[in-house]
Amino acid sequence: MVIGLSHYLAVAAILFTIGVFGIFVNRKNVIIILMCVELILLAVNINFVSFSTHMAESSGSNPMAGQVFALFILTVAAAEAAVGLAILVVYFRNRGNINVENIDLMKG
Amino acid sequence: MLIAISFYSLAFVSVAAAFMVVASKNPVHSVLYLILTFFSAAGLFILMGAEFLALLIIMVYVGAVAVLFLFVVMMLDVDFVELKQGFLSYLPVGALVAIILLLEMLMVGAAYFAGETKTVVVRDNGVSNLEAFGQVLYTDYAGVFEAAGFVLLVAMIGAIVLTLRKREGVRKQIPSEQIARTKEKGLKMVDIKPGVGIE
Amino acid sequence: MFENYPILSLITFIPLAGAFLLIFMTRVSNADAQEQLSKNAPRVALVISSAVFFLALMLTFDFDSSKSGFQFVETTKWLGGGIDFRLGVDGISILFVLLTTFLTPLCILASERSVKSRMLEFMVAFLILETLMIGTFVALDLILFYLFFEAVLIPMFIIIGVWGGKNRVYASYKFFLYTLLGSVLMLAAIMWIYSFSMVNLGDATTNIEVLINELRIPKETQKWLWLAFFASFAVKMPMWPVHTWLPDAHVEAPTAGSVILAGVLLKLGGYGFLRFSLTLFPNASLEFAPLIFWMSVIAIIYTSLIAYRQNDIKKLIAYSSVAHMGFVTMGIFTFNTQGLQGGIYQMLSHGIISGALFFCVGVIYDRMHTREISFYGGLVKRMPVYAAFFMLFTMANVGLPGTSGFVGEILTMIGAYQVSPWIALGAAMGMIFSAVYALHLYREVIFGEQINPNLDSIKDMNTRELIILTPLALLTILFGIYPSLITDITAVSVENLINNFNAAILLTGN
Amino acid sequence: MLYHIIIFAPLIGALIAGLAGTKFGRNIINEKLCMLLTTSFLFTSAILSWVSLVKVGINHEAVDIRVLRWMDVGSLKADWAFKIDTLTAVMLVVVNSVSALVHLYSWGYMSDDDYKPRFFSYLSLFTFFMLMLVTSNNFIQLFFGWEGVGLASYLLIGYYFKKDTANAASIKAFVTNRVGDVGLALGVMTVFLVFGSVNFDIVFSSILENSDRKLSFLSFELDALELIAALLFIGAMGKSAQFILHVWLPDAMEGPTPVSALIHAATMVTAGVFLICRASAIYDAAPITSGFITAIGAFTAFFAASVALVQNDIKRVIAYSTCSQLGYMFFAAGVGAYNAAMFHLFTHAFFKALLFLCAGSVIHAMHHEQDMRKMGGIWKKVPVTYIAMIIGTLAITGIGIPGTKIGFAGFFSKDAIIEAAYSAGAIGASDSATFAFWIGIVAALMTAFYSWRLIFMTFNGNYRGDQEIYAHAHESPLNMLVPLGLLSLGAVMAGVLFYSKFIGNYGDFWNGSLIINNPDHHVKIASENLYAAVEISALNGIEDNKHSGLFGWLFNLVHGYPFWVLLMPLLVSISGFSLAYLMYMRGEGASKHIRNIEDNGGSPLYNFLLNKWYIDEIYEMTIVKWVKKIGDIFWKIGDQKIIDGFGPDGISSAISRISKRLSKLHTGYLYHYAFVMLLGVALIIILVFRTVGS
Amino acid sequence: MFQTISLFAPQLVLAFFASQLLSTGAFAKRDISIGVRNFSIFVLLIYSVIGFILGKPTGTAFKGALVIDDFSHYMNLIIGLSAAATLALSKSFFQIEKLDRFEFSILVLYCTLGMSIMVSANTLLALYIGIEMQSLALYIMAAFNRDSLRASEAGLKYFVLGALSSGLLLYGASLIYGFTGSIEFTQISEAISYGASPGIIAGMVFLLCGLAFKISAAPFHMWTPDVYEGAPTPVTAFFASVPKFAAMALIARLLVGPFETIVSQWQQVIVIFAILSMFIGAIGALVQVNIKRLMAYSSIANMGFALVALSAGNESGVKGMLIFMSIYVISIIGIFACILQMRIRDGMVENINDLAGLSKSNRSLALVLTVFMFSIMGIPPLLGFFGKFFAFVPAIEAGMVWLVVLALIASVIGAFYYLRLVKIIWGDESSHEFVEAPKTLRTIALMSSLLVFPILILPLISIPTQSLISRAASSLF
Repeated sequence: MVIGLSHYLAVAAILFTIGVFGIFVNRKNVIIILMCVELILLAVNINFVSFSTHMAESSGSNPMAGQVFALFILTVAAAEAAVGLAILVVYFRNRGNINVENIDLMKG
Repeated sequence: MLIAISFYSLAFVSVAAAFMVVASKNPVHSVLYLILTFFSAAGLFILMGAEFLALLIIMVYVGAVAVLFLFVVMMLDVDFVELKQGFLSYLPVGALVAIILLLEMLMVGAAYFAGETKTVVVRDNGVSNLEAFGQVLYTDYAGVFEAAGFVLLVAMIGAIVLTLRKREGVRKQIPSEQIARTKEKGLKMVDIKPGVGIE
Repeated sequence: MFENYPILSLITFIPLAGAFLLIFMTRVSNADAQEQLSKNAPRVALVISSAVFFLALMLTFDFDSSKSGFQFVETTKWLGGGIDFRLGVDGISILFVLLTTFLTPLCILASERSVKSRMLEFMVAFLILETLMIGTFVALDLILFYLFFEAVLIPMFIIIGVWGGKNRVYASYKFFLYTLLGSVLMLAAIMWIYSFSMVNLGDATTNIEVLINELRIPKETQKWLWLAFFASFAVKMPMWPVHTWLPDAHVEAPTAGSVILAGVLLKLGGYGFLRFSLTLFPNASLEFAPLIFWMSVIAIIYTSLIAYRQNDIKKLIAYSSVAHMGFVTMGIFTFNTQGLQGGIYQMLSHGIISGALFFCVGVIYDRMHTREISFYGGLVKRMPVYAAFFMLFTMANVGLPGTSGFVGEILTMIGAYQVSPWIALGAAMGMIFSAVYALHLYREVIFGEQINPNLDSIKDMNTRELIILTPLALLTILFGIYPSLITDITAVSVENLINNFNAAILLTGN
Repeated sequence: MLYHIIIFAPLIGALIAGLAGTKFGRNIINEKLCMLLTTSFLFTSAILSWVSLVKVGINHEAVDIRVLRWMDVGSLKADWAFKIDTLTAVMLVVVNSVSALVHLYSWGYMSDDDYKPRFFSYLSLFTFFMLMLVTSNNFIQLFFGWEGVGLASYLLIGYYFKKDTANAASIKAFVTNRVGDVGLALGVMTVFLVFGSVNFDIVFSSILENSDRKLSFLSFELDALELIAALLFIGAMGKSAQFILHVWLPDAMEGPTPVSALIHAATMVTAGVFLICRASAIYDAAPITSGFITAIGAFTAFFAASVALVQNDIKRVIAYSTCSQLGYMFFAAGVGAYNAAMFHLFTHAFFKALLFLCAGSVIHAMHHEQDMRKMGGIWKKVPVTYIAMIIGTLAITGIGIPGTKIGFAGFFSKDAIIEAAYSAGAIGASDSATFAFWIGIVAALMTAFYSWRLIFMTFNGNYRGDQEIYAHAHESPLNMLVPLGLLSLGAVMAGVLFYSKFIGNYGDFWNGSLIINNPDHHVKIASENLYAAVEISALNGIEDNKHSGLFGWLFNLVHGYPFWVLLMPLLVSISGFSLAYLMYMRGEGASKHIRNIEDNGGSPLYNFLLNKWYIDEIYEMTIVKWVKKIGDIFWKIGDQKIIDGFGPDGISSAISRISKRLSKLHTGYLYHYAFVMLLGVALIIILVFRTVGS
Repeated sequence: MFQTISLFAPQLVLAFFASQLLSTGAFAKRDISIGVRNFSIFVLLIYSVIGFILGKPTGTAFKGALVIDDFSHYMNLIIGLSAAATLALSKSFFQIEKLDRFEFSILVLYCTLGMSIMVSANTLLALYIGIEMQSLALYIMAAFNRDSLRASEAGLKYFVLGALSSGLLLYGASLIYGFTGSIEFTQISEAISYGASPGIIAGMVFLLCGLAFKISAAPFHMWTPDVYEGAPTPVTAFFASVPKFAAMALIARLLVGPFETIVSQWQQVIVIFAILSMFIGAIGALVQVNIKRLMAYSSIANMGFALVALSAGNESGVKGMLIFMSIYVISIIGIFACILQMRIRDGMVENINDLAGLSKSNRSLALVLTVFMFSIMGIPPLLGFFGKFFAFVPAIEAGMVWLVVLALIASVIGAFYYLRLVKIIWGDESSHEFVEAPKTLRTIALMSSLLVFPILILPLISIPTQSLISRAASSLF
């Protein structure tokens, strides 16, 4: 049994789907949603890395770019987490809880 | 074979843990499952030969991001919220859409390569993964790297702007004063006379 | 005389400049002065619009009616890409310019008393409206035409929506959206023509002259484009069954608004048919002519009958306008001299007559603040002069020979008769019904015993109203007795239009 | 210049009186001056008209005067122009003479009125329009005059603007006329279509080339000339109150009586006859339509006379009488005796105006009482009027001595018509002519009856009304009696004096303005009645080449004319008188009849006639009611429910419903938003790949 | 060296001064937010024109990460000017609401930096970093009024959905990378031209979906009304104008750059976005009473119109989009300048019914707002009409008449709610006394209304502007 690119892509796809699914199926609190975002980014990273490592060196293709991309995604993910959590804290201070179902002040 | 076993176990763990992130009731558990997911993903990276990223993911995600999450979860003292009525009625539709999306992603990505079984390309040019990073990161990607720095800076500004509060009546550290403190300022030699005490 | 002057630009933009003058005058003055200004605004506007009328009159005298092409053409670079700022008039459009510039001062004069609030804004809106209306008639670029054509909606919307009656919101929305929907389809067609001109002529252009003379659109496509233009013009005319905005708009609009709406705005549609539908899409026009005929005839009969049953004076006149516009469309699509000339004539004469009728309504509305027919009765005793004027215009509306209304009706019917007696017969039924509703109105309002005690104090027309209605009355009779004043100017242009039309039909083989 | 004065003097009078004499012009000129001006202008016109009749009719100085360009659109050219030929001149005389007299009469009749300048202005204006009608040289100007007189008629019928019935009547008149006008307008259009011109001279001179032209009209294939003739006749029917379009005329009596005399008796209503005569060239070539005209005319003569038998309103009797007499004129024209028609028009103008003015005089005397049931025996109070009325009645009933040139005006003209109809029928020229002849006889009987009934009920017997009124009843002032006298003169003399001109002379007098000198057409020749033939043969001699062949045969026929045909009109006229005398003079007379009807409600036939054959009611039920109903349906259902309901209102409410639903979908919940995004992605991918096909 | 630096001088200016201002602010003893704002405006102005001052150098920088061409020069100009304008707008609001902090200006600067990277991006990586830099700043700005529940909710929603959209975008990027082997646009384009595998197309779709979120094209628009409503008004003004344009420009660069050979595929996606956006924007706005929500729907609809232009997929399409968006941005800034002026004694006016009687109490504001409403409706002779005209002509040329007809119908529906505003302003009776607005706002409103008025009527302005835009558009091909 050979583990190929498609296996990794499948894992990434599943993780991605779980992340997405988690966002819209979660009714509990917002932190879980933020975690799901991280899951999604992780899935993308797996994608990038697997493409990168399964890519043959040739003109017009750049195997390293994928990993570098993943690196930057990591960086940005951290920044995003910081900002996201900061916003969450602000929200919590105003609202008193972070139930997803309560975030509906504005609608229509 | 070993690779296969490792892959499958790691893949299974990561997927299962990811699922538990979503499914578990306690947010603290969710964070822990998230960490588990990252760990197993790091394992997958190592399987693919991206050691540097594997380490990085553990350092950044587990070391920083997940802890940040944990910190916020604790700080906000979130209640456990019961699943509300109506959740289950939405679930089938949601799951359906998610599965459709998954199938689409699998079809365009994974299934496309299923026939030709692309495996990891072994690069034996004598350059390690870390070195390869080093070669390009500050040259080819210097501009983007700088920009990423600004992204982090923006995030910092943001976090501070949003959460830092100057409260009245709260003692604040003033580092410069602390540093500028001398022995003379902080220490007072007193000669205590017996029976008299300090006046 | 005006060879070297941008006379058309002047005529078009002087009112706009006047509007800006009024706006900026308010900025420099204090509250007291503003009060004063509000009072003087109509006078300023009157002077400006009268000056424009004078210019337009000069222009008409200078116009050489023996030439078929456009005259006083001005061209300036504008948007680029073949879209230029081009103005010009031919025998058809110059009359509409004249009509517009003639009616505007009268409207302004009428508004001085009837508009109760925000006089300054009203005048500004009206002057802007004048610019846009004139612009529509003199534009020689498709985009420029559309620009003016559509822009008219803005001031009109505001005039109805701000100075209108109780139900003004509904009316102004209906007016705006109805006409907007129609004209956006035309816009799509214009854009298509623009892009097609690149293919067909090798150089994108919206120059109307070039398009008319050189653009050859495939027959099948013509149909679609024709329909798109039709959507716009039919709503503007308005033709049955897209006429329902008109009664509402008229009822709610202030007097001057009604006058200009009936007097000029409705003519934009007819002008559009003449200028574009017939020239750009001759084959489609020919093919759809029966449709137009039937719609016109239905409009004439249908709306006449409805008019008869109205209990609001303005609504009655509004419905009668729809019927009269039916004659116009019928005449235009006969493609013969009598029909086309008649259509043009009918538009001009309806501009005068319906304008006058709305002024007449305004006279009593200003006094009693109601337009209910049943409120009035026996006015002739209190207002004999008014009754006389009203009688004249009613009779003109009925199409009595000797008034301008007759010339248009009979010419369009003669034109239509040559195409199909059925159509002429249907239109002729309109002659009967017009008598029914018009005389009914006159009887209920003017004749009879005066029962309503509220009317005891009603005063006959004052000098201002006389000044407004007298020229209209004189013109109604003058054009009824000596129509050559108009037909001589239009003759060559219409002949040219018909020749081109027939040539185009011949070329493509029906 | 002569004709300019004749035609424009009334207009100037009308304008001066209407603009300056009324409140409109702040009464700059006082009413006396207005009346004086208009009346004197009219008399000027009238006198000059007689001059012109001499010039044109006797001296043959026909002229064509172009005044101003009017419509000039493509090949359609119609000018303001006067075509003065004999036909016109006759009309000028009729119109101006009667009008002048009516003006004068109105001085007295309208003396109590508040709006005299307006009245005189309308009268003069009417005269002007009528003159424009009769002098036009093209169909469009004719139409101008045609509708213009309609306007004037409308204004004058509704003159008492406070009276609701007057207003209703005026609108009815205008609208009914409009129905006819539509026919006329269509006729004019057909003329233009066929001949390419609307000018009389051009049209009439090119009839031969177009005699076989077929036209497709309303999906029928029709003979062009027949079609034109029929359409023009519809116009004539409206204006001249022929059956089915006659309903306005009795109601028009709501107007002041001088108006009835001028417009609704002498002039305007005869415009239809004038039109047919003017277009005689066309009718000459349209035998089918001519037959139709004969039938309609005859039927109207009968119908109107029958209704007149039982009416109680003095003016209505005369109005129906007018209607009936117009029927005579039409069937005369229908059988081709245009000259007879014109002759009757001419004489009728005098005696019918006379009758109306007499009636007016009675009404004036009776303080505006018009119901004959409330009159009776007033001849002592108004002797002059009584005499004039009798003269008029003798004229209308056609009293005269057959075979001689002695008789009242109607004797000549009406007999000419009846005999023309007989001859046309006798030679088989027209199927309807015989029918018309008999109807004419019957109608003559009825004419005599109702005319005398009117006199007996009004002037003779016992007074049945309010004594107060009777006490104050008085003879009219001189300015009313003078016109009566002059018209009486006309009623007596018009026949005798003009018979030879109108009927005799073989078109010498008409000089081409009527198609009667065309010996190729049998109908025309048949219409020459006995007297004419005799006279002509005496004058010119039968050996004349012109009279050989067909004419010769006819001349024999004329000689074989049964005497009873000549005698018949007189006989029925006397019978009518006798009958009326028996019913309304003998014993209690009129009072008994009135009582009878009040008690029994009258016989069905009586009520049928009293209610004018229920024509008005039928119209009310079929047309008027439905027009209102359809108008309401179009408005409330068509416009509001269907067009607006599915159009702007429907669409906008649909859109706002969608908008509300959309707004409801916008829950504010994060997970819904995320779900929508993911759904979007999933669907778009499906869509893209579906079309890619991979 | 100078040559290279001059290429990315705009970005350099921003980065340098932003950092300088940040440290100045951080160490300042007192509140210097006003000074920072003014200087930031100055910086933004320099940024917007420096490319032109330096003679519009073209080329690539940072080893092909950024491409500087006429397109990016034009975009820098517009972005800089409009960011400066919105920053100027924010002054009075923040001062009155006592929110004024110097970080806001810094965030605007960084956000602009992100956008300038976006519009010059030549690799997927640069694209991503640019977007994130912009987005992070925007998330923070949305929640900037941290004591307001609405603002923080807006920030939260925006953040979560934005992160999700980033995920989509990244997933797409990864697919494209995987299937083409490169993250550089030129190489991607080359790779695609050999044949587009499903992965590339799917990647393109994911990428476009991620970007559609940034321009709030339906069905990725759901956040827009909530965020617009919740965020502080000047922030909403910023949201509605500059980032929209930048993201649109980025989409244009992507579509006609790397994806130019798969026009038929992306065209469908864009068309779907366009149709949905136009109609949802138009219909959704009908029932809104909050003026900021209304503007949100309006911007959704307008993005639909811009996408109609792009869907033509040719040079004139890009040009049409640029013209439309430029005009849109001008109008939006003007409208928000008006909205920010609408202040009654109790505070800001956000409910449109509060505008009643504006024509009486503040005639010039009413006039200006009316002009904007008619402009954005697309009624000539106002600028909005020309925007639509130039946006739709390319689609017609590309044979998509039906799309244009739909667009026009949508704009008629949309006219309804703009009309409602006009009606309220002019027709309804006054219920409030409006407070005199600060001068800056009035000036900006007036200036942009004057821009809306005659700009294209005057050939002097229209033709140079058009040639500028034409060159910008053609530089992409």
